[in-house]
Amino acid sequence: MTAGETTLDGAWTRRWIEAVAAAVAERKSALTALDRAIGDGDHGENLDRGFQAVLGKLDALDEQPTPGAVLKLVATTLISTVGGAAGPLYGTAFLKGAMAAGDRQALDAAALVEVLTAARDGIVARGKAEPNDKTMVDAWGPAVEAAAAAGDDVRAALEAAAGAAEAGAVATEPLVAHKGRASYLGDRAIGHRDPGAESSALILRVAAETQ
Amino acid sequence: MTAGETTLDGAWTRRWIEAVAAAVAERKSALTALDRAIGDGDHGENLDRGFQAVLGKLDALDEQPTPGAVLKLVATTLISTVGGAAGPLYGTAFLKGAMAAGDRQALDAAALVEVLTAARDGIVARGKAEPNDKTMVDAWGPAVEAAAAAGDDVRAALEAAAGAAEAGAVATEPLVAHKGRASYLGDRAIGHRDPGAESSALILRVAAETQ
Amino acid sequence: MTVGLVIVSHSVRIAEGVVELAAQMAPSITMAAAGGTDDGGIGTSFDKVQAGFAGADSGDGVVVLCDLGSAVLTAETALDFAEAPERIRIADAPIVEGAVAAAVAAESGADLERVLAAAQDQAPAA
Amino acid sequence: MTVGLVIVSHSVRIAEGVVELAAQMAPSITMAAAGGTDDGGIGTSFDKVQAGFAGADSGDGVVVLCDLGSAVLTAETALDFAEAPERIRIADAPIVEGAVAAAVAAESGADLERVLAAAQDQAPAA
Ligand SMILES: Nc1ncnc2c1ncn2[C@@H]1O[C@H](COP(=O)(O)OP(=O)(O)O)[C@@H](O)[C@H]1O
Ligand SMILES: Nc1ncnc2c1ncn2[C@@H]1O[C@H](COP(=O)(O)OP(=O)(O)O)[C@@H](O)[C@H]1O
Ligand SMILES: [Mg+2]
Ligand SMILES: [Mg+2]
Ligand SMILES: [Mg+2]
Ligand SMILES: [Mg+2]
Repeated sequence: MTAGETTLDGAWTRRWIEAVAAAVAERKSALTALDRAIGDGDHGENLDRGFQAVLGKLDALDEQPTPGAVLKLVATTLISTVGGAAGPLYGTAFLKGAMAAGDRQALDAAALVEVLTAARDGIVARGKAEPNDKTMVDAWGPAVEAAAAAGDDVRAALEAAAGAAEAGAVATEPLVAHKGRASYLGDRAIGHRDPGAESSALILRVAAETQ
Repeated sequence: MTAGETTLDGAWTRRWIEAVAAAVAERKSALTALDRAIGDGDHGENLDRGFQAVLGKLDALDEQPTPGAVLKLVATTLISTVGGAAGPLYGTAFLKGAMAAGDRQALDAAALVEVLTAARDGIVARGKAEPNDKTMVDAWGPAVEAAAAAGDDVRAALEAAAGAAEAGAVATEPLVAHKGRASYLGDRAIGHRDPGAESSALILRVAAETQ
Repeated sequence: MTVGLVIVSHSVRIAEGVVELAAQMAPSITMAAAGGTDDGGIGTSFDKVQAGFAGADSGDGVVVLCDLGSAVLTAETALDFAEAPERIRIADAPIVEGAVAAAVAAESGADLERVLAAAQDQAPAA
Repeated sequence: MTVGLVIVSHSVRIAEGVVELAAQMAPSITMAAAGGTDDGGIGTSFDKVQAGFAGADSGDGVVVLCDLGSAVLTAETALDFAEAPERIRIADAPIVEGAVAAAVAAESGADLERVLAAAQDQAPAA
């Protein structure tokens, strides 16, 4: 495939989610360790439970699902299985993303930006966090902006989103939290990376790496 | 015994408490019914549990206990066994009454008024209720004043206290509660008698009847 | 008019305890305990909350009490999927104290908005 | 500095649930569940509260969280009988939300007055 002509179809979407499940399983303890420092120490387990449940349901999809259909399955499964704040937050993100994807058979760069924007807006609508509240919004916000600025190459957009999300996650370290459990800690959250921002960056990095 | 010369000794105090236990057992469902209307429906059971426990401990007293020793035993037993607001409230009342009685072998009218005053003050200190908050304070307050006004006849003081407490309990009916569980009900507490005021009147009536 | 309650807690025991406590003062109210994750661990369960909405709503609506923030997020998400969201109110109130106040109001026949207000006003002390 | 917590509830389950919930964010804090009457019914137990004071106070003091008014009365009465009342603070805070905030503060090594303040300020939502 040539850059600029590539689109992301349902099969790609499924490969991406399968790779996310594998990456989350691998990074489970690291995510949980972040959450132990400024939360309740379950973020890795929560996400792993959710994505393992997703894996078990992917075969129920049509043989050639739309990207939207995959995203919707991820959404409802995460909502039902994660058991922590990340469940409703990512669930809402994937659900709004699915709605933005609609019936499209594949996503070009413009459609990808629509999907990412809808996902971020879903997280913000659900959790009411502002930028710099030290949440996953601090990964998604920069990711959406970077993807939108990346032009009409969908792979460049994915790479830009991943890089911006990673930078956004790192940038949560000096912040005081104003949402989520870390907000109980006041200044003591300073110096720790937000687990949800980190897992968001991971999900987007895996997207950039999924062929 | 002649009025004006009578005093209340430890044996009288014990007879009073035994009679209270019997009266509470008999009036248990009526007290609980009052509490069911504007509380959680356990006041009779709570007090019965407490006074039955007291009965089981009276034999551990000296053969000729002081009134204060009896009152103190009642206090600590009610505190440990009642399980509802009445436990700390009556417990504190009996404890402060015991302290006011001190080492006296018997109580004359003046000492009785001191004991009743201390008991009422203990309830007020513990529960912070004001007059007309629709609590047991509305029985104890008038009782103390009536006893103090009854002169130096201890039996007249007991009779005056009982009558005033009964009138005080009846007078809680039109009130809105500002303390205790009935305060959740707002205007809907109007028309119902406060269970703690009723049991307080019962305790003082039994005192007046105890020879 | 009998408004129901749904108690959304991270702990099975808190949710069940709140129901037993509030039931003492409000024996005729339907209260659903939606505590813990699906397998009973610490966390929240979308499915338990959704079942609670259905189970506690007799047609007069339900007021939802939540403990921590993620319980609120779960309840709000379930609200998005609810059949009759117009009859569901998520209270901004402490879970135990709000539930008791709401239950007492519901027991007296208060309507949905009044039960919500009772939860959010809470109630006097001692 | 490790301040302990005592959770005084009318319900065994609420008290135990609050301890398990708060322990998630504050695994090294000693928390005593003083829930229910002596025989496990709905109500409060002076003896359980007293045992909680002793069990949760390592020498740096304890903050006490209560549910309804009669739990406060029981806790205050136990305070009158306590060996080291100067190291006991009864929080004016909702039991679940206050306990989590207090536990997090205690976990960070805050002293008695700061843990009390954390309980009473509670904490942000969602
Ligand atoms: N209100 C919110 N808005 C945005 N993100 C939030 C909010 N609350 C929590 N989060 C995110 O959720 C992450 C924690 O997820 P998780 O550990 O699964 O949930 P929980 O806190 O319920 O245990 C946080 O690191 C943060 O990124
Ligand atoms: N703060 C208070 N001050 C004075 N009396 C109170 C207070 N709170 C409750 N009471 C009294 O306690 C009575 C209820 O006792 P009980 O039913 O044993 O306790 P609970 O409300 O814990 O079930 C009320 O009727 C009232 O007279
Ligand atoms: Mg967590
Ligand atoms: Mg969690
Ligand atoms: Mg009662
Ligand atoms: Mg009771």
